[in-house]
Amino acid sequence: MKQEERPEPDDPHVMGYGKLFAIIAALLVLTCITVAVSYVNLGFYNVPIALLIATAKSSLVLLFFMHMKYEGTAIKVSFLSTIAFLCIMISFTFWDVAFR
Amino acid sequence: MEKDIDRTGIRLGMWLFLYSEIILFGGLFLLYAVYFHEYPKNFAEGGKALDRIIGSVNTVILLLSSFTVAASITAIRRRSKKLAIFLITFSILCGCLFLVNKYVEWGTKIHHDIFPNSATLQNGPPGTNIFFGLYYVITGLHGLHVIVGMTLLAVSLVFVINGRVNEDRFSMLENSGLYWHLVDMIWIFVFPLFYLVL
Amino acid sequence: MNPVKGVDLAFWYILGFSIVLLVGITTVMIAFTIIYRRSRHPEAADIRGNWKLEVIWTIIPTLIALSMFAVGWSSYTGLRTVPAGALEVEVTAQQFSWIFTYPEGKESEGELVVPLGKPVKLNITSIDVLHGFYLPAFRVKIDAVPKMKTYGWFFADKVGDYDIMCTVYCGTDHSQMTAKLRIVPTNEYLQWLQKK
Amino acid sequence: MTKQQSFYETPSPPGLRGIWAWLLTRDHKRLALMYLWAILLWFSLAMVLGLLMRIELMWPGRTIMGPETYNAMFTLHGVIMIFLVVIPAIPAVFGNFFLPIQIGADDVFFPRLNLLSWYLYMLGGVFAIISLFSGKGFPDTGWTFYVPFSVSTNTNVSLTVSAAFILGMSSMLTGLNFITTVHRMRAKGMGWMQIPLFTWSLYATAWVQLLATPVIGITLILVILERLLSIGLFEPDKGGDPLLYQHLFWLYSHPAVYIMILPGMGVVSEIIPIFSRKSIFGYKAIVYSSLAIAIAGSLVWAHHMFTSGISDVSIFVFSLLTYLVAIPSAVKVFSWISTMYKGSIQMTPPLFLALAFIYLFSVGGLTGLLLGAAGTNVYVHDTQFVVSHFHFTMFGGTGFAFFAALHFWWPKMFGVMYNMKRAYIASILITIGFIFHFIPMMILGLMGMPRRYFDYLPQYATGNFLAGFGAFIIVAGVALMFTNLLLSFRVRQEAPADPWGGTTLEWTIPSPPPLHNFIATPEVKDFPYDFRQVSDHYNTMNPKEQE
Repeated sequence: MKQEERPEPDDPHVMGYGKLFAIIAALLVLTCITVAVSYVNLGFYNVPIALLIATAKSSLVLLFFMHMKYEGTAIKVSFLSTIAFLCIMISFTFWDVAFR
Repeated sequence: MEKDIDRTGIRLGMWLFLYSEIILFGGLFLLYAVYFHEYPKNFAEGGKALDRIIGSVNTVILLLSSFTVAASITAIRRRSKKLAIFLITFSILCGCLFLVNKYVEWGTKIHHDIFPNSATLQNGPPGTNIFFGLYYVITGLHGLHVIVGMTLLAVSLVFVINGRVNEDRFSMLENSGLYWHLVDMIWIFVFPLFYLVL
Repeated sequence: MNPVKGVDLAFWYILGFSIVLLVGITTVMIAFTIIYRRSRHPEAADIRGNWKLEVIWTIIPTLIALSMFAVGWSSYTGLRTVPAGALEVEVTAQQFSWIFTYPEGKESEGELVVPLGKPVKLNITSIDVLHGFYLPAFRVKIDAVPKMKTYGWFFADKVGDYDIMCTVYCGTDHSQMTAKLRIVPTNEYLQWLQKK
Repeated sequence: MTKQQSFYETPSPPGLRGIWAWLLTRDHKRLALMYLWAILLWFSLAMVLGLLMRIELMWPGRTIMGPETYNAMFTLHGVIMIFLVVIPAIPAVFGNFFLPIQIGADDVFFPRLNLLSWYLYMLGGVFAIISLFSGKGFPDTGWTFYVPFSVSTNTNVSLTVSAAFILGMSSMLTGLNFITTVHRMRAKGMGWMQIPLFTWSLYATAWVQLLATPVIGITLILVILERLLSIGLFEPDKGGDPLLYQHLFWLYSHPAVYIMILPGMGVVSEIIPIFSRKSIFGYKAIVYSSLAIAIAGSLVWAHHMFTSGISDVSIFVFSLLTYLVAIPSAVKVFSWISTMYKGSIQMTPPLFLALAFIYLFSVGGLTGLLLGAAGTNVYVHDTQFVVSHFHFTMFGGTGFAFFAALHFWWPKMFGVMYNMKRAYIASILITIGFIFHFIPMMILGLMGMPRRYFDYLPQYATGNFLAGFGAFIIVAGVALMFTNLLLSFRVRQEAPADPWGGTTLEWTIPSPPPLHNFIATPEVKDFPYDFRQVSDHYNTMNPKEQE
C-alpha cells in the first residue's frame, strides 16, 4: 500500500520542558509522601494508600512521559483493556483463594 | 526507504509489546497478591528487613532518568542534538546507578544468608521464604528489563550521534523511551509493595 | 438424596438437550446441502441476516444454558454436603498407592473397606505430588494436594467391590495407582477392623 | 490479463537467491509457506506418536513400549500438537498469507518481526527435539507441566518448558503484527465492517495471543527458576501453593483454546458463503461473537480445576461464566447453517470439510456443556471423556478447519488444483476414522477410565481396541490427503485466479499472487460477501470443463 495516501494524524505535540519539569517535581513529591506515610502505622490502610499513590505516580508517567494523553483511541482503549484484563486475572483468582 | 514512515503504527506496535510486558509482570503481581493475602504478617516483617533508603534512592533515580528520556525526545524534536545526547547519556548512567544499588542490596541480603534455597529461608516460616522468593524473582526480572532498556537507549544514543535518529525520524528513540518508562512504572509499584508494606 | 442420582440426573438433562441440538443441526445442514444443491437451485437468494431470528437464537440457548448450569450446580452441592454421622477415613496419596487410615487407627494400603448403609467421608491429602482420587461408581473425584485437605463423600448403599483410580498424572506408574473399595455388611467390617 | 511474475519468482528483499531467498525473506507469503511445511512435518510426527500410543493401548498390558516411553509420548504429542501445530496452524500459515491480501495490503506491518517469529518458532521446535535426546530421560509431565511433579521429576523438563516459552513468544509476536496490520494497513475505503470474517477472527485471536501468552511465559519462567533455584513459589513444603500454578497455567491455556478455534471458525465463515453463493447470514453477529468469544474466553479458566481443591464459590462463578461462553459459539453455528438456506450449494472438498467441522465441533461444544456443569464435571473430569471432548474441538474443529483451508486456498497459494476425487475419499476416511476413534474414547471416559493411562482395567479393553482401529483409519486418510495435495505439483493442473467464485480481495489477484499483492489500488466493496455479481462462469470448478 502506498502510505503517503493516508494523511498522517501525527501528533504535532512536543512536550515542553516546563511541563516535564512540573511532572517530575510532582513525581518526586509523591515519592516523598509515600515514604513518609509508610513510617506512620495505619494498620490495614497502609497498603491501599501506598497503592493509590503508586497509581497516581504511574498515571503521571503514563499520561505525560509516555504521551498517552495525546494518543488516539486505539491505544487508549487497548491500554485500558489490558489493565482490565490484569484486574480480572488478579480479582478472579480471589474467587478461589479468598473462599478456600 | 521511499515510503513514508507510519509513526503511529510503529508506536502502536510498541504499545502492544508493552501490554505483553505488563501482563508478564501481572502474573507475578497476581502471585504477590495471593501470597500477601495468605501471609500478611511474614510479608510485613520481610518488608521491614529490606532497606527503605536504598529503595527510595532507586525510585528517585528511575524517576529522574524517565524525565531525562522524555526530555531527550523534546530535545531531538527541537533539533538540539547535543542536549539530547547529554540527556540520553544521563539516563543510561542512572540505569547503571540503579543496578549498582541493586547489586549492593542483593549482596547484603545474600551475605545474610537470605537467598532462594538458603538455610535461613528453608528453616524459617514459609511466608518469609515466599516473600523473599518473590522479591528476588520480581526485582531480578525488573533488573533484567533495566538492562534491556539501557541497551535500547544505548542503541538510540548511537543513532542520535550518527544522525539516523533526527527530528523527522525518531521512532527508535521514542520506543526505547516508552520501554524505559514502562520499566519505571513497574518499579513504581514494586517499590511500595516490597519496601513499604507494613 | 444420594448424590449419585443428582449427578446422573444432571447428566441426562444436559445430554438430552445436546442430542436434540446435535441431531437438529446435522439434519438441517444435510437437508440444506441436498435441497439447495446447485443443480437443483442455481439462483441463490440474497439474504444477509434477520435480526429477529438472531435475537431469538441468542436468547433461547442462553436460557437453556443457564438451566443446565443450575441443574449442574445443584447436583454438585449434593457431592459437597456430607450428612451427619459419616464415617471419616483419612486418605493419603503417595507415588503410587493409596493409604487409608481409620478413626480407630487402622491403616490399610490399597483397600478401603466400609460398612454397608453408612455415609463415608474421605479426607484426602498427598505426601508427594498431586494425585486425583477417583471412585467412578459413586461419582467422587477430588485431587490430593500436598499440605492441603480436600474431601469427598459417598453413601455406601450396595455391597460390592468398586475401583478406585488416580486421575492426576503423577509419574511412571500413574496407571497402576489403583485401589479397591469394598462395601461389606457391618459385622464383616468390624471383623476386618479388628484384624492386624 | 498478461501473466505476472508470481512471488515465487521474485525474491524479497531483492537480490537473494536459492535457499537464502527463503531463509531471509520478509515476504509474508513465503513465510506462510515456510510455516506450512514446518507445521505439516510436525503434525505428521505428532500424529505418528499418537498412533503409536493407540497401538500400545489396543491390548491391555505392555504391547510395544514401556510406561516411561508412553508417558514421554503423550507429553510430546501434547506439546507438539498444541504449541507447534494447532496454535500456529491457521494464523501462521493462512493468516500470514491471506490477512494482508484480504485487507488489500502489501505485507504485514512489521515484515522483519514476522521473519523473527518464524525463527523463534523453529528454535522452539529445535529445543523440543533436543529435550528428547539430552538430560536424564524424556520429559514425562504431560503438556500441562503440573507442579510439583514437573519440578521434582528428574527428566529433562526445563528444556521442554523453554521450548514452550519460545513458541509462546513467536505466537505473541505474530499476534502483535496482525493487530498493527489490521489497524494501520487496511486499503482505502475498508472500514471495520468491510473486513472479511477470516481477518476478523484473526484480529480477535491476535488480542488473545498478545494478552494471554505472557501469562504462560511468566509461569514457565517460574517453573524453570523453581527447578534451578528451588525458590518454593509453587512448592507446598516451602509455603507455595501448587493450585496457583494451575490458575496461572489455565489463565493462558484456556484462552489458548480460543486462539486455536477462532481462526478455524473464520475459515468456515469464508467457505460456507462461497459455496452457497450467498452472503454470510448475520455478518455483524459473527464479528461480535468472535470478539465475545475472545473476551469471555478469558474469564473462565478455572473450569479446568473443578476437582483440584479450589473453593466452591469459585466453582459456582466459573461454571456460570462457562455457560455464557457457549452462547457466541452457538450463534456462529446457527449463522453458518442459515447461510446455506436458499443458497446455491456446490459440494467441494473444502465445503465437505467445513461441514464436517460444523458437525464435529458441535459434538465437541455440546460435550463441553457436560464439562461446564459442576456436578457432571466432577464425574468426567480427567477421564478419557475429556480427551475425546478436546480432540473433537481441537482436531475435529481446528484440524478440520485447517484441512478445509488447505483445500480452499491451495489453488491460490500454489496456482495448481488437486484431484477432487482423492480429496473427497481422504476427507471421508478422516471423518469416519475420527468418529471411530473418539466416540469409543468418550464412552470409555463415561465408564470411568482416566486419561494418561499406560495400562487399564480389563473392562476398558474393547473400547481401547476400537479406538486404535479408528486411529489407523485417520492416519490412512491424512496420508492420502497430503499425498493428493503434493501430487498436484506433479500433475500441474493450473488453477485460475478465482476457481470458486469468491468475493473477497484474495480472489481478485492472480494465482499464485505476485510479490506485490496489488498492482492497482484494490477496490473495496461496501459489503465483503456480495454474491450478486458473481457470474455463472463458476458453476463448475473443474478446470477441464472451465476452459
